[in-house]
Amino acid sequence: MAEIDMRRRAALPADVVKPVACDTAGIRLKQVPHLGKINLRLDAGDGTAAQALADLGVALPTQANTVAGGAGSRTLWLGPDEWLIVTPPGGEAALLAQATQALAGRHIALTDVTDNATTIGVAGPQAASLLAKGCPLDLHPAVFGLGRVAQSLIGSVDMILECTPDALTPGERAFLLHVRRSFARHVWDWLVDGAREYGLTVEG
Amino acid sequence: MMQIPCPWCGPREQQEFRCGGEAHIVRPADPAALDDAGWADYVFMRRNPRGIHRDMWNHVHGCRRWFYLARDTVTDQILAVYKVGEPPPEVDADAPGTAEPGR
Amino acid sequence: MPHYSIFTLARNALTGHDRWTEAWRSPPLKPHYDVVIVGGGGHGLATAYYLAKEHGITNVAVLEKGWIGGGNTGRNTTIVRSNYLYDESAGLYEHSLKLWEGLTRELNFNIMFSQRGVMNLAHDHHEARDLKRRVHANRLNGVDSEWLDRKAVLKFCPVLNGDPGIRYPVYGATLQRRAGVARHDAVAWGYARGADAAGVDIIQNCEVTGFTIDQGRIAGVETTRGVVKARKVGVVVAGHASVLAGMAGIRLPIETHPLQALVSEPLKPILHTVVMSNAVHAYCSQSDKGELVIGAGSDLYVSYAQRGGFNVIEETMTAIVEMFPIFSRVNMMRQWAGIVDICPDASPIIAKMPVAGLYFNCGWGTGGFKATPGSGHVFAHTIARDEPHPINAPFTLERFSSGALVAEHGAAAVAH
Amino acid sequence: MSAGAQSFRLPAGGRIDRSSPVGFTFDGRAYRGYAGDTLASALLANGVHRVGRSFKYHRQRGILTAGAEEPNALVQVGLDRARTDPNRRATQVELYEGLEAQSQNRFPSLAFDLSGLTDRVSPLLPAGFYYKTFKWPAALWMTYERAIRHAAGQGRAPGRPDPDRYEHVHAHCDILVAGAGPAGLAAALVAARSGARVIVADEQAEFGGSLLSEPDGRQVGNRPATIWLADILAELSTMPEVRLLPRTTVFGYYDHNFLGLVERVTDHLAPADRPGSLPRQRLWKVRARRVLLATGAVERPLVFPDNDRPGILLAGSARSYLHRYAVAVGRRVAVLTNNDSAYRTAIDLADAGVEVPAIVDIRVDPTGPLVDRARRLGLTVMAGHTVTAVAGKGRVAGIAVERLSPDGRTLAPGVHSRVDCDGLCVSGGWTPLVSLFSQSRGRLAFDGAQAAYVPGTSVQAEHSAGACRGTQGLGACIADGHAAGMAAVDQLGLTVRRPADPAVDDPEEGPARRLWSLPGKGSSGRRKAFVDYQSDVMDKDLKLALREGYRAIEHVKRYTTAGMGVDQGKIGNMNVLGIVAEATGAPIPEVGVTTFRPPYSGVAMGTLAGRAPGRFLAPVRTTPMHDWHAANGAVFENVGQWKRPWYYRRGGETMREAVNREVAAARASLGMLDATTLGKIDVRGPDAAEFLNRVYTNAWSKLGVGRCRYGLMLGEDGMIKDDGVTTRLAEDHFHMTTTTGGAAAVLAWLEFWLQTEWPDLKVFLTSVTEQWAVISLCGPSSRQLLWEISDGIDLSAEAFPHMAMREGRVADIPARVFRISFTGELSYEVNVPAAYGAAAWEAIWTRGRAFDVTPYGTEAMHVLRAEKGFIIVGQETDGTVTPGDLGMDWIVSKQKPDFIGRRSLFRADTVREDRKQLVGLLTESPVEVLEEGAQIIEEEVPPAPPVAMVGHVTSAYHSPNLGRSIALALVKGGRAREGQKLYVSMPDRTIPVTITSPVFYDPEGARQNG
Ligand SMILES: Cc1cc2nc3c(=O)[nH]c(=O)nc-3n(C[C@H](O)[C@H](O)[C@H](O)COP(=O)(O)OP(=O)(O)OC[C@H]3O[C@@H](n4cnc5c(N)ncnc54)[C@H](O)[C@@H]3O)c2cc1C
Ligand SMILES: NC(=O)c1ccc[n+]([C@@H]2O[C@H](COP(=O)([O-])OP(=O)(O)OC[C@H]3O[C@@H](n4cnc5c(N)ncnc54)[C@H](O)[C@@H]3O)[C@@H](O)[C@H]2O)c1
Ligand SMILES: Cc1cc2nc3c(=O)[nH]c(=O)nc-3n(C[C@H](O)[C@H](O)[C@H](O)COP(=O)(O)O)c2cc1C
Ligand SMILES: [Zn+2]
Repeated sequence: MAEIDMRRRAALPADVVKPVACDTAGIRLKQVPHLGKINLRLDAGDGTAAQALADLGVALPTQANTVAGGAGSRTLWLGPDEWLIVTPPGGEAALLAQATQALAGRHIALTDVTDNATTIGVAGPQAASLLAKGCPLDLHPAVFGLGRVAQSLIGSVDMILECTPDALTPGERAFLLHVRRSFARHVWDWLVDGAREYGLTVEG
Repeated sequence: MMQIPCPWCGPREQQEFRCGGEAHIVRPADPAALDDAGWADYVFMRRNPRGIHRDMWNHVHGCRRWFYLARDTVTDQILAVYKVGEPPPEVDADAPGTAEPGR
Repeated sequence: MPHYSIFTLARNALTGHDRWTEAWRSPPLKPHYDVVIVGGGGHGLATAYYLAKEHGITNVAVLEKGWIGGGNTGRNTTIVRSNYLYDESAGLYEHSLKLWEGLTRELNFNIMFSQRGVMNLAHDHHEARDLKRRVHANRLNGVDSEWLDRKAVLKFCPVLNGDPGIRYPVYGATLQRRAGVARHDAVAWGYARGADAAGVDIIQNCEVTGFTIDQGRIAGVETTRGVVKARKVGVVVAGHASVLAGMAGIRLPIETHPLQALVSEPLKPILHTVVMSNAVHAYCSQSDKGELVIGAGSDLYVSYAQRGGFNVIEETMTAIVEMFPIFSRVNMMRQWAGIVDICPDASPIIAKMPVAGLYFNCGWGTGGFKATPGSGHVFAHTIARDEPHPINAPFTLERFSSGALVAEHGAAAVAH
Repeated sequence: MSAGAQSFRLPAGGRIDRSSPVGFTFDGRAYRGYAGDTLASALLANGVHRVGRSFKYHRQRGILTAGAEEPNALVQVGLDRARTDPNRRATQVELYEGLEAQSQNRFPSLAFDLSGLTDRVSPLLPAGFYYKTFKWPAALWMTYERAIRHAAGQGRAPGRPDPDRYEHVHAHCDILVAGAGPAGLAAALVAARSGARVIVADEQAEFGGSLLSEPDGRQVGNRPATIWLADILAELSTMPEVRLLPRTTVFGYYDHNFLGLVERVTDHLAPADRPGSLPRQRLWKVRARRVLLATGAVERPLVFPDNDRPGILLAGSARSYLHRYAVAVGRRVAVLTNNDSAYRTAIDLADAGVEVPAIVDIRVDPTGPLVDRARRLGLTVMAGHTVTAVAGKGRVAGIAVERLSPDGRTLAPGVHSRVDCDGLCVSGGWTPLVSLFSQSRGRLAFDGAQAAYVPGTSVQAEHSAGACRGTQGLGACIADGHAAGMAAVDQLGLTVRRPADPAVDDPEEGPARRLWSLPGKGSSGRRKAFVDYQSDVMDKDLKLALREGYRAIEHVKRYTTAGMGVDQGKIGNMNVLGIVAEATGAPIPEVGVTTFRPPYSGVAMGTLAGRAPGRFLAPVRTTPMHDWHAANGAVFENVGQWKRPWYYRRGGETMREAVNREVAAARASLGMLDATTLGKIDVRGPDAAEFLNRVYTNAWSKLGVGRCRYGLMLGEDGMIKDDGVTTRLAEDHFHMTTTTGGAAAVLAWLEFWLQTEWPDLKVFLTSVTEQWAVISLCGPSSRQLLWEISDGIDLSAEAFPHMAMREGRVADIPARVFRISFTGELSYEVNVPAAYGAAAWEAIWTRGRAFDVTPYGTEAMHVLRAEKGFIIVGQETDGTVTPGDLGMDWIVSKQKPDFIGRRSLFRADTVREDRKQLVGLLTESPVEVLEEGAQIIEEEVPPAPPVAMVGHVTSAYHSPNLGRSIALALVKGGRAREGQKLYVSMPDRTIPVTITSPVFYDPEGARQNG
């Protein structure tokens, strides 16, 4: 993993993401700052492009609202010709360069959007209930289970919602909300406020 | 409030979409050749039917794709959904439409 | 027609109110009229009234597909004002407002026009700039209008949220004191009664299904109750304008959208003026019966369903609770929708059509109730003389070709 | 009777918890009830019937029902100024310790109400009286109106903002069951066993519906009804896919099976026991694949003189009070009915030891098992009789009973008997609750036998079951629930075994007699027989409306206001239809029905608003440098949802002083502005330049790589939509900027053109608005500063000219630097990845101190650009302005055959010479700053209105650089008027102004190009 330049600041400052502990918390919130993000636009029918990306370890999900890939980078389906490649922090630059080269000559757009959005993690037994307060998606596990992603709303704010395994409780779901940077504070405050009835842990 | 079947993402709540008005209004190939009235017909005049309307919708808070609906403006039942470039399907106003939301 | 007054009311009380006669007749449909008015909303009925009263044309029928006043006239939030930006609109709405001021007595029917003032809120200096532009224009056009600063606004309407720390705090407002609200149904009934007394036939449950056009000239209308001949036909059907225009082969720049409104349960008097806000997007007054009458937004898709989406209600309630936090625990009692005919420039069309003898009055969108008397008055003139009154001359269909729009989006932004 | 006596409470039975006594007050008096009571049942237990005054005539009113349909017993609950709820139905308010309730619409007290006089003059106040009077003198109308308003209305709005919290939640399910009576529960059981995702909602505290009002002996199958109920609830509550929502009203059935539910989470708890973490109420926004309506039926009153007296209750409700709450509604209770169901009440009352002096049955010859049972109990059945008068204004003291003529329209001659009683139970039959069905757009069918509307053809994916479908009898309702559940499950493609329908003993009921309005004695003027209690509408009002030509049922409703009260006609509407039909001689179905609309019953506006008002009204968007601004004196302004520094206040400066300082500094040495909020779109693809050609008015093909160009976008109507600078990053790659407010709309609009009109163009758009933080450096020292802190950029004027872009490092951060200027100064916009925004800003700030760097806000930016005559979209433009109007013909390509909006520029009106054009204005006095929005006229002394206006002021500032005020304006034929004198009209004076060029400062552009 590349070093993160200390001058880079997370969208949510430390005085907002103050650690809070609660033994019976229904909700665990955290900020996941600086995830690398590359927006990819590409004709979905271009199989050779998919192969070229696969050679770089980038999987390209073609099924709507799914995520492919894993530890290195994962790719979120955003639309029929649009994906979001998410890398560990600092991983975006190298991948962007490689991918640009691998896809050279094609009509594509690879855009570094690492700083365009930040990511908020929502976990805990009441995570789906909390999201349901502002998200119109059906979050039932049979509908929105592991490996699912959707672009939707949280309150009045756009988000990309990803379902991931809960790091603490094996077998449970957790969620990642990718929201645009300028909205992060609003969404965070909204989540904290909405978590009141469930009890809240904030992971620093 | 409608539930709109995005042809890419599946059925989603209406809040995620924005309506773009009447579909299939073709931009004149040579606007300069039109008189003022002909141009106004393109810019301003609308069918605005009571009955089956084909309108454009954008999944603004989702996949950002534009697509088309055939919708009965009397009942707001959605009779067909299709993508840009697909031929507009024939629809029947008496079809059951979207009485039952999908998942 | 029985005269209405406290004396006739008292006299009738003695006989158990058994002797009142009908406010308007239900005559049989005649095969021929000089003028047929399609649409028995406020505008259509007012048109018929003024045709008879001002132009001596009494062989007139108003054809209404349902019951009179059942369209937007019966569904609106009844705000009446004339503080529009452009000269053309100010002329039209002020003409109307002057008629409102004498209407109860003119019609001998209390339309309960309550000049309690209408405030348009500004929440920052950008909004203030646009609103002040309107105030200045109003003054020069002879329309009463004033600017209130924040303090004056909160004094005039103390139940408003005066917290300076909120997202969109009150910055100032325009106030038109002569503006207010009226009893919507009474307007339709009062005009119907007046028109009927002058000889106009009001025919309900009679839907116009087509026009008879003879060599480019109107000859009559087809209806669900048979064909009716007429040399002139005036169409005032609001949300259905495009449908009727289509029957005559005319295309209009109009889209029909649901516009919703709601009322709360009745409260003792608490809100004494009309408050509108663009930024927070809602408007509110209190009816004489005590309900808060609240205007919601319009849905952005074409619909004739008279329903609209629940999300609009949610947004409106958010706005109302933000502006009036003390109304939070008050119950909504009923919500409904009308379907409004929206023109691209938020101004109406009151004009001759390409078919001789055919006249359309439409495009009032979210704000035509206030125009009812003025619109009927100038439309009657247009029909009687076959030429527009100077006041409605700018409101042609041709303006969409020439580009001479009357862009009142700013003055009409929140529905009203 | 002493407070706390509960002297009408039966010694045993009921579902109340006698071990939990609860104290409460009504109109200041203390009473006691039990947990499990409603306010209504507790008041009745204490013998209190009179609880309110009616809307129009201020008549004393009591408790009529036991549920949501209650039209009379509206009370104000909670006396706290902030937490007080108007118009709450006492029948639905659950009792809690310390509850304070008050009667409404009376002054000074419930017993003595000054407005009670209106009842005496009621002959003067028939339906619609106000249309006929208050017309003279016109000037007094507003005074009359005030009096009308004060007499009307009911409860009082709180005096202070609502401190409570409301939540919204989205929910999705396979089957939503509305109503948990026997039918709903039977259906829910089937649905749940199929594995479907089920939500069951009932507005009451306890599930069970009418079963809760059945006597102890009631059996379902081989079990007591209570056990049957408990078993089902036990099974449902263990199923993971089933959500049970008590205290939850399904209030609205909208399109595509979307339903609104309101859950009352803490209302039933004493204020001290309400957990602060919980919302007061929760709005459930449910999307259901199938909906199962099992909302039951409500009883109808009969329309007879004085039918609104306190002490008169609906028969079924009296039975609820008896069995569910163990309350007798009187000691001597008579019954008036047109059907058999009220006999149950008579029988059960008698069984409970209440005296039942008479069952007045308007039917001539009632027969059947229930009638027989009553007779066997020795109850007097007065067949063919009716009640013609009720004694006792505050509480029934007796009734006058007379024989009906054979046709029931008049009274038969004969003796009139008086029956002493302190209560009267009435039944006019049952009305299925079809509100939700009808809201769903389903078409109603008229059931002649029950004289009621029942669900006919469904339109949405919905089923009705039980009493709301007109099904009678408990056993039949349960079977109906099973059947509807099976049908719903089947439609979902699931399977389940149908439970056996339990055997239930439902005595057969004979036919009812329909007399919509019962005759009385005396003059019709004094007779008061109410149809709609809530709106104080009498049968004679309906007839008056018909007589006056208000014949359409919608006219009858609006003229009389029948059905327009808080209960929305639940109680009265069917009687209205019957009376209108009878009066007009038309069959009921021809009369039609008025439209059912949401909500089924009132929903607090705060619940509908949820958490959105206040803090979460609209997102506050901030830039990465926001905290620095806040710490350094910034005063913010709203620009769209963004907060932008408006100006930075130093020490005790006024805004004017601060702005002057910032403006001067930006031209004297160095200013820095946070320009992050501008919209930014990455445009990529081989057809990118062609795309820009089509959406901008000017030409883009020849723009060199690394060069920037200003562009205007028009709508198809030819009017300016947005503007911004776009830069060519590579042959096929552009970086576009938009206005802050227009960012999202422009992107959506561009996507629209690409996707629907020009899908053949190979262009991809990606929003990068927030990827970049932007710091605008402005002033003669900006180059020097950049030179000091940047790497890899040749800043010389030749290598890096105006309208060019270079990449390099600034403060050792990767950056794109655009040499563009919105101020007319030498100026650079430094773009760095947003995470570096704060670091870059701070670095520039630190290094800039040597150049006396001054952060400036949007106000200074506006002054600077106005000095240069640069426009702001939305300030100089308002959707009616073309490029030509702004004197910007230079940006409209003459070569390109087409671009969006081009054709509109050649219309008759857009080519007029006298259109409003952008000009500058100078006042005579240099210190006079014009008011933005002020109108411009030609006369120094304005004539009487209407005064011709030739233009208006769009921008006006004090310009410290020019040492005077400046203004921009749109003036008719303005360009040809340069040098002319015009007048700005203010309320109290006119201000002479001279028309000038809109460019006040450095017209040659030497400073920005240098
Ligand atoms: C929720 C809402 C709030 C509003 N608030 C305000 C406000 O506060 N202030 C304001 O000034 N305006 C307001 N308006 C707008 C205002 O209601 C309308 O502009 C105005 O009432 C239109 O009157 P009308 O007579 O033209 O139309 P309508 O009253 O709609 O009358 C048209 C009539 O034509 C009939 N018709 C249609 N087709 C046919 C046919 N084929 N044959 C025969 N008859 C036909 C219809 O049945 C209808 O009765 C509001 C509108 C709504 C819906
Ligand atoms: N003639 C009579 O005596 C008579 C008449 C009608 C019904 N009944 C009896 O009543 C029973 C009917 O059973 P059922 O299950 O059909 O009805 P029910 O009245 O037992 O249950 C309906 C339930 O729906 C709830 N409800 C109504 N509207 C609601 C809404 N909008 N949101 C949430 N909850 C709502 C009510 O609170 C109630 O609990 C049968 O036993 C029947 O015999 C008897
Ligand atoms: C100004 C105004 C006030 C209203 N007040 C009430 C009211 O007090 N009670 C009520 O039930 N409906 C009220 N309504 C709504 C009507 O009942 C009805 O919903 C509306 O006219 C639309 O008709 P529809 O719902 O029958 O389609 C009011 C409507 C308007 C326009
Ligand atoms: Zn989509």
